[in-house]
Amino acid sequence: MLDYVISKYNFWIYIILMMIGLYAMIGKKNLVKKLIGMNVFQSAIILFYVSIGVKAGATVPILSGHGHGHEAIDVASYINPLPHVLMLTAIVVSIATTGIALATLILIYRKYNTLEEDEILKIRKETGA
Amino acid sequence: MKVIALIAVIMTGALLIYGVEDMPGWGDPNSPASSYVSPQYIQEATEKTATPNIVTAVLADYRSYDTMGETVVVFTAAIGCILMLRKKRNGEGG
Amino acid sequence: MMTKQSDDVIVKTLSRLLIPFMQIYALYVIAHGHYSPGGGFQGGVILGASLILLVITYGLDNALRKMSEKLNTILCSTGVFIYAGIGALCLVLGGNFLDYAELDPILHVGIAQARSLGILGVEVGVGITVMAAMASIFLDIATGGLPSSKEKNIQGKRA
Amino acid sequence: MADQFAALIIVVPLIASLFVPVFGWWKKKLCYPWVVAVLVIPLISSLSVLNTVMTTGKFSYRLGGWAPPWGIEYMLDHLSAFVLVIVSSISLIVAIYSKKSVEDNLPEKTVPFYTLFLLLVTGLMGIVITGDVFNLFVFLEISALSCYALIAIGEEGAPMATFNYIIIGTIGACFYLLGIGYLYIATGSLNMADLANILPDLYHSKVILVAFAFFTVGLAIKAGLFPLHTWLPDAYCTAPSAVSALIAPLMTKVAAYVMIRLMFTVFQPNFSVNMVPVMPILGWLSVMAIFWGGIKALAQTDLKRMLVYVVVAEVGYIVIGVSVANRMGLTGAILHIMNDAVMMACLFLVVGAILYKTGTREIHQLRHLNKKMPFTMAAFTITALSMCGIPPACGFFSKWYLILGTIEAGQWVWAAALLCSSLINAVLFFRVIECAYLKPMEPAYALNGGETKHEEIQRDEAPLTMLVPIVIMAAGVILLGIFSGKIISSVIQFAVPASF
Amino acid sequence: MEVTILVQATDESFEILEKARERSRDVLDIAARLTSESQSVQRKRVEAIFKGARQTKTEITRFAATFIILFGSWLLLSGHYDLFHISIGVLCCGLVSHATHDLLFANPRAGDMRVIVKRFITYIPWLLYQIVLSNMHVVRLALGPRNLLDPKIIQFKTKLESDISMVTLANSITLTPGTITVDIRDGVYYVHAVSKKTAEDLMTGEMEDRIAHIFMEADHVYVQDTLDMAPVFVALK
Amino acid sequence: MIWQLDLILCLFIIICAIAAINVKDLLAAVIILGAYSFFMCLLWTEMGAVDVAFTEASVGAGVGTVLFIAAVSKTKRRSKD
Amino acid sequence: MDVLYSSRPLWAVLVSMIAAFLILATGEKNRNIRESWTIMAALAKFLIVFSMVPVILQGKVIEYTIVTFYPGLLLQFRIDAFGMLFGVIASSLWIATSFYSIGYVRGLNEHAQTRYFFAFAMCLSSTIGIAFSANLLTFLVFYEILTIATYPLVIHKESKEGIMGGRKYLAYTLTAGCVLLFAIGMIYYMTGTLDFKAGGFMAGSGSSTVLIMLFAMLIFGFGVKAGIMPMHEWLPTAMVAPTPVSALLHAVAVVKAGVFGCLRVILYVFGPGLLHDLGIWLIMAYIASFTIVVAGFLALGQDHLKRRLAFSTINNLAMIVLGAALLTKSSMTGGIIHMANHAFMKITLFFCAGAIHVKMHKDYVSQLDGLGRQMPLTMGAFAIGAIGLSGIPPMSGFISKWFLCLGALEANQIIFLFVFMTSAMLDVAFFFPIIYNSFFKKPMDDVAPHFDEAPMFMVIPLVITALLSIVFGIVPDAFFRFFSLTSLAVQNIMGVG
Repeated sequence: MLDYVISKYNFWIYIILMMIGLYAMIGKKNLVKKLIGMNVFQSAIILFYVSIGVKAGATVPILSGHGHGHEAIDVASYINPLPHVLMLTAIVVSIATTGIALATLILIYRKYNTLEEDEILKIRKETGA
Repeated sequence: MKVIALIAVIMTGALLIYGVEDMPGWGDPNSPASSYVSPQYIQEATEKTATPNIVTAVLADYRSYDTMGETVVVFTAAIGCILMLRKKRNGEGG
Repeated sequence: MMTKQSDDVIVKTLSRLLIPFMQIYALYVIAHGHYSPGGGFQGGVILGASLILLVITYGLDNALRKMSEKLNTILCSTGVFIYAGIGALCLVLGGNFLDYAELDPILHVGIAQARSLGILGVEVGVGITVMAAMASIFLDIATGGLPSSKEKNIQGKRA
Repeated sequence: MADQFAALIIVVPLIASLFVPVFGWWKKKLCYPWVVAVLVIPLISSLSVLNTVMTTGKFSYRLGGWAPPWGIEYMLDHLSAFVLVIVSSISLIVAIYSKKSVEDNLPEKTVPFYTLFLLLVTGLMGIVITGDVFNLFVFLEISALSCYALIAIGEEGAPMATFNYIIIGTIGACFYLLGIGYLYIATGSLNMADLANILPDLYHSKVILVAFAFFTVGLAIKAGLFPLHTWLPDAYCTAPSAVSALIAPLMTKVAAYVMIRLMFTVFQPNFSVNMVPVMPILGWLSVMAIFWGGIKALAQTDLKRMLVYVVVAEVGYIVIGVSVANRMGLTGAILHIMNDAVMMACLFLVVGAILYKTGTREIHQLRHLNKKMPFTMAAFTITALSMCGIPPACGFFSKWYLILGTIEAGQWVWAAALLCSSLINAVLFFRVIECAYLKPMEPAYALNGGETKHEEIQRDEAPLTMLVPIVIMAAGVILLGIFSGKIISSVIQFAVPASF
Repeated sequence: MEVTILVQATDESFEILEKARERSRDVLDIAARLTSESQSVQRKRVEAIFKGARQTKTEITRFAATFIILFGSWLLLSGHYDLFHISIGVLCCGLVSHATHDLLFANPRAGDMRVIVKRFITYIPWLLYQIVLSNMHVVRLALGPRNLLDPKIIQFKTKLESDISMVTLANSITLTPGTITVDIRDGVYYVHAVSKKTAEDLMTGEMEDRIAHIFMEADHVYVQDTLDMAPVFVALK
Repeated sequence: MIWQLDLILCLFIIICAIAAINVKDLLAAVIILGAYSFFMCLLWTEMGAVDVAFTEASVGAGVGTVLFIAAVSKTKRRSKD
Repeated sequence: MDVLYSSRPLWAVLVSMIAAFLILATGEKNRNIRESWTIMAALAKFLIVFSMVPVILQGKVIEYTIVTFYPGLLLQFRIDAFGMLFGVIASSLWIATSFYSIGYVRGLNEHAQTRYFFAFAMCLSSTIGIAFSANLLTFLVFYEILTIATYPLVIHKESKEGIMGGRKYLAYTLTAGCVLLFAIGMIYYMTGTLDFKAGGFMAGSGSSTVLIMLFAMLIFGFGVKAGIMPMHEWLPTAMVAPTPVSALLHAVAVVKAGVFGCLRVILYVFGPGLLHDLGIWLIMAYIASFTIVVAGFLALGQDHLKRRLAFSTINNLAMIVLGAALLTKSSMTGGIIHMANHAFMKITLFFCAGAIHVKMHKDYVSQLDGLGRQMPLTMGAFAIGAIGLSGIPPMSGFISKWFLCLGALEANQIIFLFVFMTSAMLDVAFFFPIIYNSFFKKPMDDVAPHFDEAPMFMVIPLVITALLSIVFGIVPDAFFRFFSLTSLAVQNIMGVG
């Protein structure tokens, strides 16, 4: 059992991080906190993907010798590049989302002068909007 | 809200942990992810694209359509921020 | 606020000295994405960061003189256009979309090299877009999209 | 050359969107004609793709010329070509419509608005056309981001609605991403067709099960299925009219499309239906969606808000069609994707036109609208009838297949929900129609004398750029109903998985 | 004969120099006060940087200098020395130096680069030595009796003018253990010193003088330059 | 792969994540988020994903943090939870 | 059976739909042109429909497929004798109604006349569609169109009662539509076909419980429009509509469509044999009888003329259903022929009520004293219609009642004979006072009665329909060949069943 837990510890880490992020996204009332949670959440997923790519005993997927070598390339000695590629995209998406969300945040602050969800809801109820 | 969050989190977490059980071990070179599509990238990418950095080769050639999408995402975010926030700055508008 | 000129000599001077090196490093990252970690996106972010640094230290107005918002927006779309344009060029040359091998008839360097060049061109496009986009997003968020004078008025009213 | 049309579908609006800022720099007024002109090309391309698919069967388009599991490909079969045509035609119509609405509400923001409009269209079409699960995620995000920004510039309360949308939408997208990750770790592939080949051997793996669960939840969030719909009403309601006319018909439908795609193409129906208990859950959730949406809609006095809740209910329809998992039900679901897109587009266009002309959306303030805006109201009425399932408008036919599906599956309650929903819709829409056409406020009609007193009400119809799209959509509602047989026999029956 | 004339001339010039030095010291004092007193002067100078209100000649030299420095760093980074990469490097450096030549060499008073670089290099060992010294001092403080610790913020007015020299000073102070530059405001340094000795060391102004020497600034420029020139004249004599 | 380093990094990451969502001062939370990103990118480097790490360093720890700070400085710094 | 493929059914349906849109396009300004569309369409439609009668009488059917969705699932027209009968009734009466409507709306200077004529034309279009439907799906499609097309007519006055009536109407009919949709879906699922077949096609396709439930659903669905008793509530409320609308509702299109649907279900979907086996025919018959008797008594209590007529309609429709439910040859003949006869007589009555309303602004039975001398033609026609409905020879009502009674005897259910008898007595009881009062009582206000008829546009149609109901009493096969069509239909059904 312990072996099992230890052998996959990176997955546990990512699950814990994801849960922290998800909890912040749903449970926190402050909007900035929600966004922080969102970032944690997304990077946890990225961690998961990166973990997929790991190959024991392999090195970074950059071939030395300018790639003109005609000798057979040992696949086992290079880490799986595909998850990295995907995650580059995912990181970009996450920063773009954050940017849009922060812009929305400023619009919200301009309107309600607060960033606490419950206060905003109260204001909205009062104004009937 | 907090309770709902907690429930959602615990449910998701349980599901994730449930799924982990059948996953290949960490760093296993024979896992499907490492043995199905990616070996060919490692073997032929450098030769076919003259790019030793396989990540770059895959990013900008094999899956360049993805990367174009990614660029468009960034572009979208920029235009989105302009749309949401920007007012005319003295005589100069985006 | 973040878009006013900094009063701190140290920050200002250091950033003044740092920015050119940041930029050259960013360009290096873009150009050497083939051989080392990095590429258009990372380089673009660093370039964008250098612009952001400029805004933070020297103030919005000074920075805008260097890179107007209009130019910024247009650069942003230019980057994507370079990318999609290279793809469309392949389409025009008779191949599939983004099939850089089709660029060979123009470049005369062999298919692998053509692909390599295609990658480079694409990375440059990504870099430009990301740079302009990062700067633009930062500007919009940091100023709230308003001219600095107006922003001050609004802040005054709040208080 | 014909298959290069597939590339044009994405490339043209994308490149066109890049030129919008340039035009804005030069001359603002050029944006609108440019957008409209450009959106014609994807429509033509997707029609040609549909034609190719119909004549020669499904084909794929390799991007970058790389073979599928390594490169990305477009997957063009009956289903995607069909949805593509829907997306491109509705976006064209809404683009035509948007002129006055944008000039009126967002005069300063024309340029970024149209840029994002085109990007949103690009994103939606990219979702539909792609044959790669990760690529789908990227385009999902393009559409989502542009959608967030477009919604946020709406009326009072829009930013908060957008923020909620961003948070929940991101959770949805991330769940989808997580699903991809789980699939990838188990199979090593990202290509849909390839996955479909590999997966059957792995159906007993827990990883696949979890992946499926995350896909379902993520897409249910994106589609606004019942307990996960909370972002939807506020966001759609507060968005500017041209925007809600685009997203209300398309966003949820495209998510539903992805759901169908994943459940029946990537996973085999055999797995989705028999090996996981997801179908009944989805079905019951959609039943709740239908009732909840209907009841909430009944409680609204604001026309647009009412429609927004109807959207929630309509998502339930499609998902019911998916979850009965038989030929009839799925035919109904796919047909309803089209019908509902057309109907919702028409309704939201009408609401936008009413708002533009009268400045109100309150139902009880719509009196005499039949005199003021006869064509608009006629379009509204036709679509409303369609929503209630009155033939020959298209709503009837999709409902018919959905009910056949539920009957075949032996799900009586679901069938009852569908039937009740059309009754609820009838109440909803006839309430509006009564307000608009009749004069219920006036004292009881004297039995002995004809009414002679006529208030002279000037006709004050919406401008032509709004009216034409509305009329086209209303005509579409009828025509699609009349020709639904043709559509089913030539397209949809091939889009339904063969194993049904 | 000619030599005597030369010597006389030198003597005269020394006198003139002496006078000029005294006069210029007054003038520079006033100028420095003005500079430091008004923030607007500072701001104007920065604005001048961006307005690019300078002659073309300096523009070109500045561009060239930036280009060379940047290209040097490019070559250091790159590691690929084929024609293709070099030409890309040239292109990139050209672009960046076009965009930023007014940043790297912003100070209009910057003196001869060669001299500055040479002096800066000689400054570094001294600084290292100082760092070692004060390190030992701090170690003694840390291990020794507590009463030696006397943390306080001291402030002094600097005679340095250019921002680059001020920053160098500030960083040198910070690098030296026991002292940290908190802020520079209107030409006044606010430095946190950990003990009396470190404060006193700082107040001697040696470091400041040396830095002024490097950047050929303040009155120190003239004094030191004259002193530097003297051996030449003597030799000539 | 040095498991001690891994462990320490993971520990730091989790601590940072928890701290980031619990600190009441938003500016501090944002900075902690930056630190979180930074540790994350260290972890990734250590896993061999240099490109991803590089990107995360420039994006998550760099521009992302700056954007957050900009937004926080535009709005309220205190949070109730 | 010979099948003739022809697009004529489609044109018969389309002609009034096209007219409807022409009416809408012409608008309020050019009244004469607008109304000429109505009349032209009515005539054209009648001609098209009537031109097909000889073919049908030869025992052929005419078929036209609009569209096929899946095998067994298609929109199709197929005209058999039964459908033809209904088609002829509806299209012939539309001519009368259109003339009458023109007189009526002009006489009252009604508002929204364009909408009125538009909806009218749509109604007729869908009614013909219903008549010619080849299967349940097509039937349902046109049935729903009819529901909606009738709504603007019901609420025409836009008064509070009108709108309430409209709501009630929609609530009943749309619910019914939903139930139908479900039931039809079930049938498709169980049998894979929806085509009407003389004698039914449901036999053996499911357990008896399911079949009974389906039958109940279908009868509920169509019974709502047919006004079968627990579902009749909307019909009297809808009486606020203008009289020609009531005439159309009650005599021609809507309720007849309901009854037609019931008959289709009984005779062509389930079939006499199956119903007999299941034993629900008796229940059906009892329900119908209940409706007949209760509606009769309720009619007695109504002072409002049109409401009284409405209950009379409920009464008579139930009689038709009862005829079919008895499942004997004679009763079926009686039921089917009563559709035609009742249509002509009831439309006469409504026309009369309308004429009285237009001319005298009187709506209540108690106000009609002495009216016979003022409006002899109208009241004469009314008398003919009333006598006919009571089943007194030589009016056409006698023939249908005769067959119905025969059918009750054939079925060995004497109780239904009594039901028919009671019904006849009740008819007499609620119609004769009107006739008596109008002709033999002095008017309430002592104005000397003088000849003062309604406009000719209204009088001529009602006289014609009155005359026709006499003619059909004497020569049941006159003009429209109703009797031949009926016996052909019954032959088809019984021949198989």
